[in-house]
Amino acid sequence: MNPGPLTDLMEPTGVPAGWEAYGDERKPRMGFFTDTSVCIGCKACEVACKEWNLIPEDGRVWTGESYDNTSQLGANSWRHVAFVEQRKPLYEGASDENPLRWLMSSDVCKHCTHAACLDVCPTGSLFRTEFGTVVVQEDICNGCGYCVPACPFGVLDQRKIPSTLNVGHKPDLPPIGPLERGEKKDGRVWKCTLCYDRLKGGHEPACAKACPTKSIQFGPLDELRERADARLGKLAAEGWNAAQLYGRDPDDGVGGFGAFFLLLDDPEVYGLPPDPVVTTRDLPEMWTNMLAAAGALLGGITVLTLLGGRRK
Amino acid sequence: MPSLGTSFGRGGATTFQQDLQNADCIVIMGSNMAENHPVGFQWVMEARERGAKVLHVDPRFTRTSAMATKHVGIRAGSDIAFLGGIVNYVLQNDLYFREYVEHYTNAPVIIREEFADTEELDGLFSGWDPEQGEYDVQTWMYEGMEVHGSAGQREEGFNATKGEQSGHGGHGGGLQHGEPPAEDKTMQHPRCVFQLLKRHYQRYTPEFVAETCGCTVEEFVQVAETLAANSGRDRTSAFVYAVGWTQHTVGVQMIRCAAVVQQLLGNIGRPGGGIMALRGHASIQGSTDIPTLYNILPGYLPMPHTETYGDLEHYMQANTSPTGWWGHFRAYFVSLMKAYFGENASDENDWLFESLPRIDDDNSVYFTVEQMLKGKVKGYIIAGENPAVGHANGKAQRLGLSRLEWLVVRDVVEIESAAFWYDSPEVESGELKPEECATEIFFLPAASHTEKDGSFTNTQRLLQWHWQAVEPKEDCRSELWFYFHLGRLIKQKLEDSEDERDKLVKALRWEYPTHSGILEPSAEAVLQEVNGWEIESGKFLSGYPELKDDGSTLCGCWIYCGCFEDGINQTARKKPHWEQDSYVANQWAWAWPSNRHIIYNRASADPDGKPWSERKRYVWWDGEQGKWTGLDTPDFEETKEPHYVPPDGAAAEDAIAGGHPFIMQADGRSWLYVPQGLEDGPLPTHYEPHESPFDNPLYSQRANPRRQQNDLAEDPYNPVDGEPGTDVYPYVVTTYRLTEHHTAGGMTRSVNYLSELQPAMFCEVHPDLAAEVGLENGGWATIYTSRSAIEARVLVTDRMRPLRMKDGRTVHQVGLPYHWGKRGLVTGDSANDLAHMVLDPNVHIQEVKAFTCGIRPGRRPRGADLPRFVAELRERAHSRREQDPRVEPEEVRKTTPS
Amino acid sequence: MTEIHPLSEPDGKPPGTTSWDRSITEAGTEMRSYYGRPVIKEPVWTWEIPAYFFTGGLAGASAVLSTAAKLTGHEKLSRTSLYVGAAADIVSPALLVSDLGRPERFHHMLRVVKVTSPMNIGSWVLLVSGGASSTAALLELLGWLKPVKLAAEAVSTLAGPPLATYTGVLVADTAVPVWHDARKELPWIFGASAAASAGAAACLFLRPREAGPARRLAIAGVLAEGALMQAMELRLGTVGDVYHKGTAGKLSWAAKGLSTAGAALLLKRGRRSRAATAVGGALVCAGELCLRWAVFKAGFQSARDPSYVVESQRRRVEEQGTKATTRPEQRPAPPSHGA
Amino acid sequence: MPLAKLLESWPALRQLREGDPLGLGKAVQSPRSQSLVPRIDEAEHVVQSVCPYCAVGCGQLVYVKDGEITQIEGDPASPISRGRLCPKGQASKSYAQSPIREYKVKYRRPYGTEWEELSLEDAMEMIAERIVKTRAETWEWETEDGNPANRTMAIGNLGGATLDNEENYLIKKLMTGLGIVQVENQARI
Repeated sequence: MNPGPLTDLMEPTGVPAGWEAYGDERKPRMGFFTDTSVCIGCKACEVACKEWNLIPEDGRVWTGESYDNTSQLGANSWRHVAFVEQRKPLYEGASDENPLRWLMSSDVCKHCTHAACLDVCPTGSLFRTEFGTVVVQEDICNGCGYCVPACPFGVLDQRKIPSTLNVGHKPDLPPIGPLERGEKKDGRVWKCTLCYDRLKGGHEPACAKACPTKSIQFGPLDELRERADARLGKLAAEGWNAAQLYGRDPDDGVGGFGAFFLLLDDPEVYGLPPDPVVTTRDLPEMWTNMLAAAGALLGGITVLTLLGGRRK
Repeated sequence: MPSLGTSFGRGGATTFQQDLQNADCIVIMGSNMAENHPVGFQWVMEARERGAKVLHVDPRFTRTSAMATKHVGIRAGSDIAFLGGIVNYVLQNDLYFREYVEHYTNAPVIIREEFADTEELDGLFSGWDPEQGEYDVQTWMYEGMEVHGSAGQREEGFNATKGEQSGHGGHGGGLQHGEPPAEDKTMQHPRCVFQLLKRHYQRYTPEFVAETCGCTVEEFVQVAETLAANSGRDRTSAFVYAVGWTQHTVGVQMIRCAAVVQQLLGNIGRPGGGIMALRGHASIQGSTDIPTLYNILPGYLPMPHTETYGDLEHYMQANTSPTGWWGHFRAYFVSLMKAYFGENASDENDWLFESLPRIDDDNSVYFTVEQMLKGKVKGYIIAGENPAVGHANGKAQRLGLSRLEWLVVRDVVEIESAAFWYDSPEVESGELKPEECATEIFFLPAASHTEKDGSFTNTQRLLQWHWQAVEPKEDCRSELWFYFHLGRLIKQKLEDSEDERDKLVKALRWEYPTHSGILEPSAEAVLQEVNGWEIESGKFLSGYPELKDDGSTLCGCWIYCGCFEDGINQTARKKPHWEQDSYVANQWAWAWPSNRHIIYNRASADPDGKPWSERKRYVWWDGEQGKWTGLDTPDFEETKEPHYVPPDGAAAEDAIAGGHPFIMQADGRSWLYVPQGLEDGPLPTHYEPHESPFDNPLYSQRANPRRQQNDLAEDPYNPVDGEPGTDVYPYVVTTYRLTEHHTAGGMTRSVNYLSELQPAMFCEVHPDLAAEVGLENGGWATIYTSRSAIEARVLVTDRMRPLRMKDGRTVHQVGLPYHWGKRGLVTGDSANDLAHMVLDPNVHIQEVKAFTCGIRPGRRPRGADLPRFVAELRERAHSRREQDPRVEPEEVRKTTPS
Repeated sequence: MTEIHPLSEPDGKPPGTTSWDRSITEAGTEMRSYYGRPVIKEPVWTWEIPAYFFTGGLAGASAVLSTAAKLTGHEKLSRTSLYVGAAADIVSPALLVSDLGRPERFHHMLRVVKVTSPMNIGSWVLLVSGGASSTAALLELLGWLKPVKLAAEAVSTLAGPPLATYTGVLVADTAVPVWHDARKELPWIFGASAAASAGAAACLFLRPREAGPARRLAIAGVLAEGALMQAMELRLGTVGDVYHKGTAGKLSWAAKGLSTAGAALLLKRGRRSRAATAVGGALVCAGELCLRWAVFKAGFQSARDPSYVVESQRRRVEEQGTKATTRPEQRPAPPSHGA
Repeated sequence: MPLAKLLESWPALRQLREGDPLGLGKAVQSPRSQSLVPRIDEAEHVVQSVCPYCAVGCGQLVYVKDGEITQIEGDPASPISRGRLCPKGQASKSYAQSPIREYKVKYRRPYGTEWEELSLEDAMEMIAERIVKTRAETWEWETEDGNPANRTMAIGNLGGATLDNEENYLIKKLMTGLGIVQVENQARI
């Protein structure tokens, strides 16, 4: 096999593999900058996403985890607003007897520069679009589920309920529950498409459009990165506590996010990995290692058989 | 909104949401804007990004607090103490905007000698009548103000403007010319309003605020300082409030107190200033302008009153102010009668005034529920509202409905108010049995906003037209269709009736063009009638100054006159904001009055008509052109010079001087002190909520003496501070809304995507309270009052801060969203089942933002155990109605004359 | 006083104290997490996958054994392994297809050739080796077209070892700590396990005197795999804890027990007793099945507990300074727009 | 499909032909993905509307196809909302198409234990009758103490805050004509 193309997976080039192939059809790389310092936790993004993409309801479980009843990204929630209550002041050194801040952050697929889900997909259902985003093709996905554990952010998941469940005007449908007998689960894997269809039509993604405070900003990635740097500088000047950009730089483990964030605390506080790495970065090494093992197996068996000598 | 009406002249927000971006400081109080008005909140965020300070003063730490530069936690219901504290701080430290106060407010006006303040009468103002339990406002008047004619008429004149009527300015101002008789420009006279204010609030020190509200002295001072530092010539601050203020027995006075603060700081009528009243419903402003309220006619014209108005002339005299725009009251009224009755209303028959129905002091919705419970109401029509969940004391509401003869419910889904007879807590407990409920019920499916044309008036007085997108399916119909055809059918039935009783309904103009297969009446035709036209020529009117009192014009709502100017639907103007010259965007839809966005905007210029500062220029006098100009439509006669002095005998608007921006007021000024129009006092005073674990630190008069209580067995009250059994209901409870749901839930618990976001009724408590009573996060709690008990999931959170009160007492507050009921995709107990029906005297709004409760772990008792459980606790608490009635301080006073 | 109903458990949520004190993880370690929720998703794979790990390994190794045996004149053994391998090769795709969320779309696996996707490459390998070995077995059975049969055997012999070992890469090429961090050992472990199972499986059908190479293979495989497992756990450190916890713990214990017992039996009595050979073979097969299952389950447990993900990454941040975050001091602050 | 064409469209070959050797992009794009068109571009007409929830007054664009709403989103032209919506406003399509929305008149007779069907026409007729009858039975020309009343206190009307101005106008006009004074709405609450 040709290790050539593999090695460039390891290079933090910041250029998404598979994107150049579009040649002149290639569009500027689009993405999200989610600025959590202005997120009011209204969840408009979650609803806008579901309305546009006709995603089935994700169940009605009250969690007791602040105002978050969505809990995590998954096949039926492509935006998830996290709510974190902390006994910390919003501004550094603010003199407050009992400091308190309420962090809110709208999580989404990161559309990684080096996307594990995309790499491991065996069918080519997951692909890199002309906008540099990563999309699951629902007409191709056969639900093998490989991308699910491959994603370092736990974004993708298999839809275990029927696709149509509680979508739109369907009075006969039951609320989310265990599958009825004979009811067929969708079985495919779903995630944020960065509204691929809307982008093709020249519209901004539904969540970004809805966001009341423009905590979710959509645009060409380079532009967003500049904006983010300026924003971080401003917050630093205003003394915001632990403000930091997450996934902004092309030299991180996934070559930078297509959808990156401004957080007000470390990533793990929001349920995000502090140092995500695209698993396929180590694939060439793994392949070589495997070939060695295979050789050893071949040799080993032969040797062991020979030990007994030829039988007449 | 009488609070804003009496203070400034009009019952609406003084500014518009986009203008919040120009504020240097925004005080959000009595509102959780980020959660309940998220998209409007973008303008607060814009301001914050420009460096404005955002202060959130609220019992809870909400999503708004999370965005604020500072949150100050106060005890629910203690807002006047806090605001009064600011007034005092501003006055004591000379932080007020002297020039503005002197010229634009009634601070210099001298009040009658007979007036006595609460500071003198231990919590009562002069004129308290213990027998009636109400005030005679005579002594509150301006010095030397001529009282309308004889004693007989005096009564007519002066009790005239009440509730929403006064919500639109003190009508019968009683001034015979534009200037108050007695003034002291130096504001030194001991009886001038300025000095009265000083004395009234002198005890509202930072320390008093801290121990009454439960915040720290530092927090309070920081708020006062920041606010004052960001007000004046070159800076402006805005106040934002919502039902966190209105839903109190002193709701109107809370807003009034903010109005006082804003007047002293010179923030009214200026960019980045004002008081932004946030209304909760798409057209709740519209439904008071064109009221579905008992006590007013369109445009805040008072309904005729059983006791007050003998005939048209009395009615006119009582409501026509000789000065200011209420000088044209007759024109407004006559034009409305022409719109209602056409040629049937004429000068000869006094425009049918004699035949109009008369109201009593209170025929409000809670009065009606009382009457239902007493079996006096037979028929009821509910259109797009859900009292069974949304109104205080849900049990009383539902039982009330169950005693009707017939009920019509119009909604998009089958709400609790339609299903109470087979699915309600009362059915569950056996107090209500379907086979014993006589109510005949018609449920009619309604059309949604996408299925009809029409206009909403939003929170900033902006009329916005929405076009129909699709046809309503099957039996779904608009309210326009329902009421039009209902009227048509009724008129048909009464066609041949000779009965005097039917004269008025037969006289109604009821011709509207209809379209489409279902005969939907044309909403635009109705809007045209609202705008009005000249009967002779049929020419559409361009504004209320064109209205005539001789019956030659027709207008369905004078303040909306101009919304169909030139026969063009002005409310349907949709010119994109990026194509408009300023952020005011006055070519988008149409704002009343006369497309003015910041009202009283003449105050954005100094007495000479020059902007107070370049930074805050908005509307100013253009010497060359000899007219007022600026970013917005001037809220002033365009060519009236800044130094215009009314000649003697000048009337109506001509009697208002060029230096007085508040053109609806009889004296053209904003009112720091309200001589008339309010039921419970000319100045806001701190009273405890009806139910409170605390006594009034200022007076032996504990709560608002004028608050409306009732004698219903279904509405018992919890004991209050100092009474036996207070310990049964030791906690303060406050109710509220969440971003994910809408009021009683009919419009959101029916939507999957919203139901899953907030799927269950829950209560918010602090870890200390949780430890105190043994509540666990994620578990269940039972919350109870004398009215009822409900269960809710427990959310333990630091956001419900316990507050340190006077003499070191700690008060815990329980937070309850009130969206849930028994119907819909997600169900739960209703917080309003716990609330009582004690009301604000001016607007008859219930106090659900602050009352008392008990809480314990576990789910509530089921079935018949529930009422038993509630009754047992009530007995233990010696609560009213079971034991001797509580003796209220004001009742004591009845026997001992003050 | 009326009794209030006792506190009832909310849906699957342990009643905590306050919501944010709830970051104690399954691992019992104190760390910051989002309400103790997983950072990455557990695999959605079901029982078919570990079963396939076993059959695939069996098929691959058996093909080699068959050829090697033929070359050394162990005709009976050769034929047995040929049939065993073919059988395993035929079961394998069935297992894989039935695990798919959309089985009818199984052929999409062959839409592309993706070197970045072990599952895709694996599909091609399985196609080749399965096709070859089953062809060979069929022709053997019918005694037709000898040259074609030989060619087919050759192909399956070459495809066998990759088939037996790529599954190690398959699981290692994920974000699951206990899998990804074991990428060095897993292909070897799976290879050894495959060898052991191939030998053991053959033992089931052979008399002691025909089973020599198979027996040796089984014993050697078990020994090798045991050593490799040790090496892996040693290198995994705390991440490897899952092999001593929950289901994975039980399974890996069973795997060791069964395969060791089987190997011992083959070693001591295998030369003489037919029964011992069969029983020993069965025990080893069972052991290998358990081993695959243990690795499979370990992945789930490792993914479920955020501490494994976060702590290993935090350690990396401290040690290697790699990270995904940027603090203000790391960027030139532009002119502040005023506080 | 002839074999040649089939091979033509086989991504495995396109990988080589289309310069996407890893098969991560263009080569594996399905025909559906290539020809994707956003729903809103297929709408027959778009209507400018206003959000029915709170009083902020956000602009909405309602997209319609085959007489059904296919999407509702913010109207960028609005100076108030600038095209943004909150979760409620964003869900107003789901509200208009709620799974539990009622489309038929329901009637419950006195002491009835369940809903019955009723035609809209009959319902309107019956309601009109009830109003006329109750009004006639309970009319008061005067209050107890002899003041003019011209009204009935036995009928009330509740609602208005979510209704259009035009609807409220007809309600107040009709009720005043009928002498029904107990007309109230959410503004009171």
